[in-house]
Amino acid sequence: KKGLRADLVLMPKFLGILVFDQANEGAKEAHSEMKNPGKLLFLGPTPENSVAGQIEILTTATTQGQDGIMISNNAGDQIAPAAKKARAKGMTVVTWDSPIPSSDGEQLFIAQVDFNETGTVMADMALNIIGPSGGEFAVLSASPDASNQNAWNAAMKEALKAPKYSKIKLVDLVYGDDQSEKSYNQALALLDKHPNLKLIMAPTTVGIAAAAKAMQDEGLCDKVKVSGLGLPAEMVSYTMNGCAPEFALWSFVDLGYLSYYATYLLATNQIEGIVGETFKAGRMGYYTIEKDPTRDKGMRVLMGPFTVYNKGNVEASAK
Amino acid sequence: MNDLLRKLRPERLRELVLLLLILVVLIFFSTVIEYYLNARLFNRVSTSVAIMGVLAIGQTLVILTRNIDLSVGSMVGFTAYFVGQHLSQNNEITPLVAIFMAIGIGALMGSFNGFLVAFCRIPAIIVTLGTMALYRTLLVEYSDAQTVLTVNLPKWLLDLPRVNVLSYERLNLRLMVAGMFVVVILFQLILRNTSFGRKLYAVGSNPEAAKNSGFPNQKIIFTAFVLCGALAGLTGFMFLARFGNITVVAGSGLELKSVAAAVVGGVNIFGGSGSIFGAVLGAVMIDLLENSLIRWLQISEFWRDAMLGMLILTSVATDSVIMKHFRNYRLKKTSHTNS
Amino acid sequence: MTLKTSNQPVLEVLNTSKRFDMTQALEDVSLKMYPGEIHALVGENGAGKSTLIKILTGLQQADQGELRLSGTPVKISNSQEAQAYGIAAIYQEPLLFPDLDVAENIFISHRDQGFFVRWDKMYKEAENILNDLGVRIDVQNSASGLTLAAQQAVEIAKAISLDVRVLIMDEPTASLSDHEVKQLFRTAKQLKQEKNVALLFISHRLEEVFEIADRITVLRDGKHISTRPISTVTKESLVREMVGREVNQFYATRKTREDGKRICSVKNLSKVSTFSNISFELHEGEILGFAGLVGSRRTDVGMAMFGINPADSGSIELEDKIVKINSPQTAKKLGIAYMTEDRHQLGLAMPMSVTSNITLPSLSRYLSRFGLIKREKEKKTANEFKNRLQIKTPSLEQEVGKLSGGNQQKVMFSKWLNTQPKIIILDEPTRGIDVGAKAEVHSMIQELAENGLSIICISSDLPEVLAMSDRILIMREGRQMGILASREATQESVMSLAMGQKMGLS
Amino acid sequence: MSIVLNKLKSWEGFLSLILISVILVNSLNSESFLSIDNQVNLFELSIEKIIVALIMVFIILNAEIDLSVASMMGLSACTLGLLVESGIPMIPALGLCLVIGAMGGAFNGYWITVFKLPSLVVTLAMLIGFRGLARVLVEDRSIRVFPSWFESLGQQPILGPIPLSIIIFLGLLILALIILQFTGFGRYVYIIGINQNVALYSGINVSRVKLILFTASGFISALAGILFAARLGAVRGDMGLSFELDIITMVLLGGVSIFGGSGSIYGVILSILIVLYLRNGMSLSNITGHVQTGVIGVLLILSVLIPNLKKMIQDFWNQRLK
Ligand SMILES: Nc1ncnc2c1ncn2[C@@H]1O[C@H](COP(=O)(O)OP(=O)(O)OP(=O)(O)O)[C@@H](O)[C@H]1O
Ligand SMILES: Nc1ncnc2c1ncn2[C@@H]1O[C@H](COP(=O)(O)OP(=O)(O)OP(=O)(O)O)[C@@H](O)[C@H]1O
Ligand SMILES: [Mg+2]
Ligand SMILES: [Mg+2]
Repeated sequence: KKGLRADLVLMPKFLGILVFDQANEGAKEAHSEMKNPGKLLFLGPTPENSVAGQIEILTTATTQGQDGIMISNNAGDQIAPAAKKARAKGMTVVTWDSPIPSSDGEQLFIAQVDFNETGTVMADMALNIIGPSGGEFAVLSASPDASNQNAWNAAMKEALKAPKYSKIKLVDLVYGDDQSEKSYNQALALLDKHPNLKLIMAPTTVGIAAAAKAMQDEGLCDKVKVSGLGLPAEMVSYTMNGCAPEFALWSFVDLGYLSYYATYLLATNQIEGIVGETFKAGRMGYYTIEKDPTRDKGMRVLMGPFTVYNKGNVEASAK
Repeated sequence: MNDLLRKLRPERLRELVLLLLILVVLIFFSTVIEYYLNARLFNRVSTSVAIMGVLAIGQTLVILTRNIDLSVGSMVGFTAYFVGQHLSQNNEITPLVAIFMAIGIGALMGSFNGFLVAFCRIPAIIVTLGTMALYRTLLVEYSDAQTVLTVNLPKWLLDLPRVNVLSYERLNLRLMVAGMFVVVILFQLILRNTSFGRKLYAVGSNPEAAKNSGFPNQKIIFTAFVLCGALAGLTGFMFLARFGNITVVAGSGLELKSVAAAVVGGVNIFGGSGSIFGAVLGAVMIDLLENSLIRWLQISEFWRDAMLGMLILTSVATDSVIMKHFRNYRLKKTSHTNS
Repeated sequence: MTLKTSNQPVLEVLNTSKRFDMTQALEDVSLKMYPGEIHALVGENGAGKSTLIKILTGLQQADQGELRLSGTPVKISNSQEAQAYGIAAIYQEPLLFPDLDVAENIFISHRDQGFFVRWDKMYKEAENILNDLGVRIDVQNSASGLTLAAQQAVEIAKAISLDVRVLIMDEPTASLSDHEVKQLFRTAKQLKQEKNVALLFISHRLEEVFEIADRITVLRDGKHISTRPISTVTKESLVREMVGREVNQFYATRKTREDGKRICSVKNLSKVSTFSNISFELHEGEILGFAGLVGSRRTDVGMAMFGINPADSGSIELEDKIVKINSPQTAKKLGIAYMTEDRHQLGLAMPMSVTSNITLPSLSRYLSRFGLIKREKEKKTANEFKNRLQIKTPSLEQEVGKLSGGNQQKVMFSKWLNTQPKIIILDEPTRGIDVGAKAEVHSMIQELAENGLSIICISSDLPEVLAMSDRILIMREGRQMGILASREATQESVMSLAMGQKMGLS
Repeated sequence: MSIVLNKLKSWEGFLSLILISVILVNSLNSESFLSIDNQVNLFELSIEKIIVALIMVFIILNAEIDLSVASMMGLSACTLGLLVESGIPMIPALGLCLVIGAMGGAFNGYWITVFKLPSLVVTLAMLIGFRGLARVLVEDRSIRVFPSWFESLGQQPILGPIPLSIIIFLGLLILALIILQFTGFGRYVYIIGINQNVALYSGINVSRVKLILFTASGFISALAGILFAARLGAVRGDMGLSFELDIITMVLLGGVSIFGGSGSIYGVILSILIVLYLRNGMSLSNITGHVQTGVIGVLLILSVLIPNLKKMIQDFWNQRLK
């Protein structure tokens, strides 16, 4: 049912990252589709103040009496008390992109992809690029505090145990804090540490671009490849010149769109948010709420799937 | 011998001590890290020092006048973004124009800092804490939180970090590093041998005396901030060339790093003493430690920062202890010749 | 001495007044300075001398009045302008650049220095100027370690190296000893005769005034009292005009007294490259003078005994017990007080009130059980000292920095007397104190000694040391040249030791 | 002293004026602003910062600085998490954390007083160092092991609507006021800030005062870290990241001179209120992110600029008149 009023807030990890703006686009699209007379706000903290800022925004939203909030959580379980308070005040709390690990205070998590699947996708890409003869690779992650990153890395390590990956070896895991310069330096350091490195896997859009630039600057694109999760617009040149032959991502526009639908329906009491419930999310079709298999507790809606980008499709998507 | 000692001014001495400590660090790490001492280490450290070094020089100018500039990180970010933005929209802009654009914007922001500090008499730490936030806000507002993409930048800029001036086997002297050397020598000359440079020291050493001597304190401090801003602008340009992707967090954290470099390099945080060479050596020291720790396999990712903090502390402490003894020794030796 | 007073004064101050919120520092003062003349300005502490000078050099602005340079009215709003007009000044408190070396300190404010610094030339010229002044300082060392006297010497060098028409010196001799004073006067006379400079000279040492001045102006309480040629003035009339009453400004001769109990005995005290083998005894109620030229390291001995820069070898015995003094706290506990010569940098917390400064070293006596300060008790003490030492201040809450130099000195005195020490080391105790107050300080020191306090009095004012001390220790370049009892000490005998004739210990 | 007091009064008067206007604008802008809930919340959200700001006043008055406070908060919180996780009972674990905080502070103080290194350098190094240790302790985990009484202590009100942390803050505030205004120690803090050499030459144990201050700073930071852990119920390596600048901003805005020796707690209370209310007001009007920091930055500059304005204009005219 359209036209019901619900004031909603979309909160990214922090402001100033392209993918979150894309998510906002998707949410706005859904907002106008639903003819919601309420407001949709896009509020986020600064990168330096991400954790405390997210908690503050959530608390203020509670005070303001917003009807629902969508959180891409960067504060781990530390946001749980504030989320619980918000729930107690009758607010709808949905997470997207990155969940609350313990799921305390969260009603629903909109998962972009299956976190275990992310592990497999990364492992597959690694195998693809390194080739059957095998070799060493390293992970350049965002920050040790991002729960989605940690989950993916863990999932990949799990996936690598399968026999078909026996020849490729994960030798290091470093963090670039989602800062270009730090990621760049870390990528260079990986080369020095591991002279036989064949691949840098960066499951972060900032990290992958920085690593690709670093390899290009050092003229090492033939020797060390880059892969991971990246934005086509940022990666197109590296894919075309062979620095980053293959990488993956999902659509953040769609993620924002889906998150909005789920949150709006919950906030207007059109769905209850229980396991097994199915709802229609506009142009994206039907989704079902399920128990989140990647966490002990909590429910999720799985968006999926991955798009894997390579020379064939990257230019079209970069537009 | 005594004559030599007499010539060895305290600031020269400190530079020597620092050089010595850097050597110690090199030797230590070469024993614990395989293939440590090679051309790659030099290339790596020199390129990243090129960026930090230029910024540390700017910071030094300001610290010498008994002030501090905490907004340098935001200035670097803003210029990198601004110039990047313009270059991606218009690939025709020539390198020289781009560099001057960067320096000009930096100088503009620096002059705002300088105006508030020198003419409005607001303590520098307050002004620059404020403008640190302000410039970053401007950046976010200006950029609308979008990213400058490497793809859109002109080719000459992307190739810039790879350009060598000199090459010996695999040892490369990159253009950016050479650029830094030019800046270092220029400012060392200015500080040591021009009356403007000496007045910079004087103002920081004793502002009241400088006023009594009729120096234009305000103009000197203002100039220091403008120069610092201009150098931050230049750093921003180098930053853009090196990292390509510029987001709204670009350069944050550089303010403390540049202060650390200056101070490790023996620039007195209370103004009046220190040298450009020292500041650059400080930048080398910190960068070398960081680079080496990253490469040290025994040190996990998590131990690195803890080690870095301790190493900075011990190097500064060692430096100060050695300096104290040296200074006493020098005093003793030279005073003997006197009496 | 011929007075070649040309009819055109080079600098005139007309009807100038200046008020600080509670004090009328200057009231309708006029003064004329002629080229080739040394003009002395005298007056009690707080009479307004320094204020007048600051107005001349643009450091402070007069409330009303006029300045004329060679007859034309000018406005001087900062010292750069003053310099441009050829007016240079040495202020009462030396203000150097501690991080720059001595030579730079001398030359940095030269307007003709040019764009590039010529280091070699600068070092050579600096050495020459200092040699002319009879001071030996390494011009390539930084100015940070210099004693007050050396700083003063550098200030003088700086001022005379400038090409000036008017040179103003605010108590330049306050911390200089005879030797340097002679050199300074020689230079001053040279400037006067050869370059036709007008000099304004301020001093509390009247002998000096009579030695050098051509004319003399007296200020009292901010008012102009008189200006006369020196030949028409006598010491008595001058003092009367300054103080407004009769003062016995001659040193009360020290009563000879039997030796009291031995309080302290110092044996072979040495500090590497500073001083060596200093040995003396100090008795109850005794005044031990320390004489010597500038830089003879008397201050260093004082600081070593107070634990600031402890000696490396030798021993100090207090009441027959060997003590180790390695911090001022220990010294204070042992009953030693040290009053520094540099009240600006080391002596007083200038923005704090008179009261807080007086109680600072003995604050623990004013604390209640929970560490709270007993304000009433504090105020009472401060008031006692204000009356006893006649400190001139509008209120006890006044910032010390706003008192005149002499009154600041009195506050510093109070601060240490209030710790009720057994031994007090006075470093240049009458530095910058006017005649009236000086007599008071002297009788106060005598009285303290009479009451059993042992006093070490470091002073560059030779007549003062001679008159006050029971015995005099003479130092030269860190070595002890001898100890003279007061009856054998004369100006000549002390001077010859200080200049380098060694004699056996007496 | 009366002149000093007058000056302070006018500075604080000025701050009060800003504060009143902020409150007015806020309450007109949003009805929820004045609600007790919001008032408690806005304090609680920054309680750790403002507790540390109290000790920072002492440090800055002393002409020193402590940049390592936020890292110490993180370190103590992580230590607590790790200790509790490894089965040590809550109370001894808390005690141990406070001891570690004090020791960390004393460690800073040691380098500053014994080696005479500038505090900016020492605490800058430990800003990196303590944070590094916190990371070493918990690596990339988030530890969530606290007993429920501890969490509710951090989250639930215990006195009317007021939670424990605010009560602790008020207690510390009163203590700080008394120490600074009425005790000998407070006087020493000021004098050392004005001129350390004068204090030294007066036989005051300057090193001891500094050592006490830095130890206290470590201790209070650890306490703040513990309260932070209780409020959030979980600890991670990045807790309190970059809080130090906010804390120092509050102190400076309160009129404490960065060169030491002048300023008062009253001004800092006002500035804390201004910053918190301003942030809250902006959040309630949905202004977040960099704009918020930008506004605080501008405020910081303006607050010092406006009192200087009169003198500046005079100077300008003097220059012109010549
Ligand atoms: N900045 C100031 N604020 C308030 N009062 C001041 C200030 N400077 C000087 N005074 C007062 O003005 C009067 C004159 O001071 P001034 O320094 O000119 O005396 P002086 O003659 O140089 O004394 P001395 O011989 O002790 O140096 C004194 O009462 C002093 O307390
Ligand atoms: N010829 C000199 N003239 C002036 N200062 C000197 C000279 N030689 C050394 N000095 C400085 O004086 C210091 C030692 O003097 P110290 O203060 O111990 O002696 P003093 O007899 O008390 O001298 P003063 O009269 O200057 O107080 C040295 O540290 C040095 O910087
Ligand atoms: Mg005077
Ligand atoms: Mg002396």
